[in-house]
Amino acid sequence: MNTFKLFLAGASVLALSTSVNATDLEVTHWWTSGGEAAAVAEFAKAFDATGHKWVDGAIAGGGGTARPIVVSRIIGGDPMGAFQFNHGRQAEELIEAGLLRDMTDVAEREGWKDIVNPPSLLDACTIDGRIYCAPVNIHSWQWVWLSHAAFEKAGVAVPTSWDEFAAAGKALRDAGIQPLALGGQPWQSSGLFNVLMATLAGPDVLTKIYGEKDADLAAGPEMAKVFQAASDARSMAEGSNVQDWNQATNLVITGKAGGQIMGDWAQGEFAVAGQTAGTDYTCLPGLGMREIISTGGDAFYFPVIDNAEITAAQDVLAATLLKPETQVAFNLKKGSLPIRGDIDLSAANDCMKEGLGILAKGNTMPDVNMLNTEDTNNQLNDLFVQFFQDASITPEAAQERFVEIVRNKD
Amino acid sequence: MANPISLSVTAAAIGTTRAELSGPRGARPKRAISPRNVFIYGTLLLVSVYYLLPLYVMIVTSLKGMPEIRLGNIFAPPVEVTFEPWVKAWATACTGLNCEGLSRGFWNSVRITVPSVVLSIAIASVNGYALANWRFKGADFFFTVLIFGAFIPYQVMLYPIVILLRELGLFGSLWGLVLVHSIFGMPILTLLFRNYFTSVPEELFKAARVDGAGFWGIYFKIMLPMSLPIFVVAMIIQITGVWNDFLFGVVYTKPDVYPMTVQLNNIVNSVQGVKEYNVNMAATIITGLVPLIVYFVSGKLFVRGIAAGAVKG
Amino acid sequence: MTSVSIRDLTLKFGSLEVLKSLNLDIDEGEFLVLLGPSGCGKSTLLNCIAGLLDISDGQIFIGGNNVTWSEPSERGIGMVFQSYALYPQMSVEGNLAFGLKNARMPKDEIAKRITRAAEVLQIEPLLQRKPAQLSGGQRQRVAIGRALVRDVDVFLFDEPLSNLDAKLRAELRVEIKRLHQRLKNTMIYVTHDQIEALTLADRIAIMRNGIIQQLDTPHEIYNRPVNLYVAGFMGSPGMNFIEGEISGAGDASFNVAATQIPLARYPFARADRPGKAIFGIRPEHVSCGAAAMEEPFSTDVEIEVVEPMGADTLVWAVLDGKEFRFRVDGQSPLQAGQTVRIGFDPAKASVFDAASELRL
Amino acid sequence: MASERPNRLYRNLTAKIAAIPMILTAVCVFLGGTAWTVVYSFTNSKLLPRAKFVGLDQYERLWGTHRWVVSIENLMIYGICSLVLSLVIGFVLAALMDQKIRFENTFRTIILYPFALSFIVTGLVWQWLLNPDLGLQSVVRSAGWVSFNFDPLYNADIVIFGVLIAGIWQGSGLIMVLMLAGLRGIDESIWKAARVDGIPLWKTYVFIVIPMLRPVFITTLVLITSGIVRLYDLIVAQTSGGPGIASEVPAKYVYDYMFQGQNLGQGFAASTMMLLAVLIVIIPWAYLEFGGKKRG
Repeated sequence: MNTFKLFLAGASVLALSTSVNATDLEVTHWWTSGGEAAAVAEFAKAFDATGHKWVDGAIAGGGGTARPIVVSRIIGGDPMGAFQFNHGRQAEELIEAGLLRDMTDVAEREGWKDIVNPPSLLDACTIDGRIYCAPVNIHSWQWVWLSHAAFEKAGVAVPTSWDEFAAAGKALRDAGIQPLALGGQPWQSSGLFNVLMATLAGPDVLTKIYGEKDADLAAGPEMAKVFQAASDARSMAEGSNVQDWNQATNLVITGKAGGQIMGDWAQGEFAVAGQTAGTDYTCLPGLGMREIISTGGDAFYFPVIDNAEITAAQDVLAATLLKPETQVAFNLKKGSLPIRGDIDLSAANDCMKEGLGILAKGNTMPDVNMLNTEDTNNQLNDLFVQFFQDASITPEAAQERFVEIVRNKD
Repeated sequence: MANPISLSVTAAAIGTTRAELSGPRGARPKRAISPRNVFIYGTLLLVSVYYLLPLYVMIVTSLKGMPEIRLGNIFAPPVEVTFEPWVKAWATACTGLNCEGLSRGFWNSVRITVPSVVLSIAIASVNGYALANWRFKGADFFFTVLIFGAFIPYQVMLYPIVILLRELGLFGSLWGLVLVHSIFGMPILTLLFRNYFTSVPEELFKAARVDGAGFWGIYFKIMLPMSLPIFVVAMIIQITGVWNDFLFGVVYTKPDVYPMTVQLNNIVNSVQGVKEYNVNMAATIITGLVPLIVYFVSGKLFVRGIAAGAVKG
Repeated sequence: MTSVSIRDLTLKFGSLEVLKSLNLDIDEGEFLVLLGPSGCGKSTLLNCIAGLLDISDGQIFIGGNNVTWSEPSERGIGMVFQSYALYPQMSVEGNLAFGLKNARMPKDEIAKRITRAAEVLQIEPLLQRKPAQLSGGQRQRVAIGRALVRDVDVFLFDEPLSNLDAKLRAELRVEIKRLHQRLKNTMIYVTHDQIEALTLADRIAIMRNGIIQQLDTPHEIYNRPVNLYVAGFMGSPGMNFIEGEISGAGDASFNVAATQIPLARYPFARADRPGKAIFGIRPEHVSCGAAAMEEPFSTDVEIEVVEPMGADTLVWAVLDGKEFRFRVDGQSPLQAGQTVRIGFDPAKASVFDAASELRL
Repeated sequence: MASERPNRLYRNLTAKIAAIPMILTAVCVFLGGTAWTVVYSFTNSKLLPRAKFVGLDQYERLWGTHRWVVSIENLMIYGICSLVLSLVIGFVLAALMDQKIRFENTFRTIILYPFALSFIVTGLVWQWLLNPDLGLQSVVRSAGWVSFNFDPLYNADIVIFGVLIAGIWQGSGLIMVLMLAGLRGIDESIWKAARVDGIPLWKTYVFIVIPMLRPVFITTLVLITSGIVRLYDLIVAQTSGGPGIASEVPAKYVYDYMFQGQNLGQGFAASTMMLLAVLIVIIPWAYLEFGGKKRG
């Protein structure tokens, strides 16, 4: 049966690619850093191989810049062929308004239900039993990246957990090294905090607070500890003076900073810089505190376009994105985990393998994007970017405002 | 008729006041270095440094290699002049998979600016002419609304215009952006043209009507030929305005038709490892080059234009 | 035959009535001057006749046609403006031809008319020049030429000489008069200069606040002003006004303080003689010294200021504590502080009712 | 011969037809768009506009939001400083330029050229100049003054002044030119009279010239103010609102919430507040400028 399905899918792809002469499909994404651009090139290559043409619509400046452009173009009636979002609630309303295509047919033909692992990824694409997006990778936030060179210079052993890292902060600072690198963009600050919350207080706390709006929990002592840790992180991050996340990563790569808390996409930067995990840098999933990773990630959505050729090309793209070979090539470059468990990733480096191991054990948690609307995320961004940049805000005051946001979230 | 009395008085004056000859006489001496001049030129020179410094730093930085930038002083002239950053900024800097540098944005900006300038000036000049010379009922009201529009924060209009462009089927296209520029350029240009046409003697307009010229006849045969200066001024205002726009470019277009400012912001923010300040500065200069050239070439007219456009209410 | 006829013309700007139910008939070939201070509505009236302003009520006829709603170019008029209103980017020839081209006249006809107009106005050598290259006088000639080529029955002049210096103004004034005598068109001429009005007009209409005060020949207007306003407006220096009372029925006299001016020779226009009145006498109707003794009325005045003006001398004196001006010969040896005898003929005077300000 | 009385509507018909683009813009875009935004600011629209009215909820949240308050504060600081500095610098420079100096054209060109540059370019240049590791600060430090501290873009307390430096750099030339045009419009005899009367130069400026320049001051005031409210590009290019939210401004708040935060209602509410602020400035000006003399 499975082979038959595959055959059908293959046939349809073939049929489409032969009957339709190279349709240009504009794909919008915000992957513009070195590692990201290399990864997206793999998608483009795979898609171009089907006889169509990937028209790259990269938007620099991260999701915050790109999402508004995507949304306004769709609302403005000039949608692109496909676009990348973090799957979760970001596209909710667009789907409800019927602006995005129902990709269930492709999903069934390709048997996504069987191959996507963990299945929660597909759930994030599903509304009322219909599938609206094609997940392409798993990104987890809960990593800290540590520079061997920096710790060597400070004369401290490379930490194995957040607590050790925090303790080494002073030694790093004394050695003239920036203990923690943190970019100035708001999402990095709130991301850092969410990681601390998930690893120090535990994923359940995060799910309860964001998923169930548990304001009492948010105001409780467990969270107070997280805020205290955030305050420590703040003093370690003081003086980063960079804006983009990959500039911060670069500080780690060059040994100017001790470490950075950043999602697994940072790995791509290390790879581009030619560094090896274990010898040049160390990665600690779950900050070495708790073996847990979130299963957020990127997914492609396909706006409704009244043009049979484009629709056909969209189908082809959706299918191509989840093909095993595409998945391997893409995720190796991107540093993210593939969304199917049935492919060989022997080429992956140590960090990735660690992630795969955790994934296999099922120690996963939902991504913040699946629990929060962008509105809430935006409020969190505002709160934490201010918190991390302004030492005069006490953890208590920040917690108070945090509770307020949780209480009023939708 | 010579007056003998006044003649004799003059003669007496010459005879008696020998002492006065040593007093001030002739042109008052001018000192090149007076406290006043030191103050004026000193201040102006100091101020000029403040205004010129960024341009200087931009140019110097864009001609250096990255190692030199990291080590050196931003004000130091380049030790080794390299044009590579310029080449990269123009032709190969990447945003995502597009590694065409600013070149594409440049041509987009040209394709956006030219029709925007033509269309907005055509509409605004006719508006100004109709308002100045053909006051019809309600004209004052519409004009007031239009001027009010000049002060509405763009943010208020962002979303309604998304809807408007969607309804017109122009969203994301170059023509959509042209329309947006024409709409937002209309208030200030209309004001400019109205003020200008109002200052044209009304009798000229009356004479033309007696001569049997109609609305378009007067516009094309009388008003247009005599208002070339104001058209140039409007062009300068509009070229720099459209070229420098960022917000509309980012909201109402797609990557294919991104204007240069948006592309510049993309390139500068697409950091691959470390920021390449030299490329960024080269890109910045290239982006600013068109309005700068327009400004330098037009010189006085530009000055007269913004003064004329703004001083008269 | 009537050339231009205006019936009950009213013009309002919002609630402001600029012209009030105005009636005016102008004969063919007549030279009519609209005279008045600025803001009296004279230019507005001209613009209404030209069709450059939409009127609120009433009718306008030109050459027997009702042109109330016609376009300016359809009314058979030519117009000359104060600022010349030459199209700066066109040559003189272009300026002259513009209206004709708009009327789609054949080229040779245009050329013919331009040649003729240029000949009449002696501007042939200027035809290829731009207005900026012309002197003020030349520009105004071209402006007149533009009206001329249209070959219309009615010429409208809107203060055409105001922008010129005094000497040129006098020259062109004569030229316009000559032109009128030669062409015999109807001409309506707006000015605030009474010399222009007096020298050019067949009839003058004196306007004030949108109302025609008096419409008459220059001679009548000068010598028999219908009211105090017209009397005061015409003449420079203005008429002397003396407030007082009229007494007596048959052999009436005008009494002011101790002075009595006999009015026996005054041609009263009306029968009623109210008490309070204003007596007006023009400075040039006053004689002085020996001649004064021969006038029906004479009195002594003290001289305050003497203003020699070349051809004549204006003397400011005091009569019964009031200022009194009179004109004497330019060679007169009068000096300030002197007391002289002056006299005049009350028949040349104007007497007005103090209340209604109308001529008695 | 009298023709039909023309319909009022057809009077100046061509002029009316020619004005259609203007009328459409004025009514549909400016009035309609504004009204639309104001109306939807009372809804709970998220990603897409929805006519579900929630009263003043959005406004309550707006004024309860820390970032909005910071934005308003920043705008006030930036606004007042840039207003005062622009006017003072613009006027002083114009007065200097008006002293019949040599090289006037050169100086004017130098002072005005930044105006031809976009805010994006301005922001990027000044970001580079104020970069603490490579820019001004490091240059001064390497010149010997080691304790020299000038890092406005990384110091939340003074970041808005870093933006101010760039804003003044870009915009003061225009103010100078406007002022200069105003000064040149002053009757020469005023200067002569003041000189004959022996009034000191500064007194002539303060007590005679500045009052005479009132219209120019008002115009520049309005220009600067409307520009201040729109402040957006410069922030995006120079600081992205950072560090933290220390250099956020209302226009950016609107953009971020409307498009990024997918909360249109909030964005509309914020933009309505901006509109209100502009109206507070514009209406008195319009009243002064146009109210007095009805019909030019």
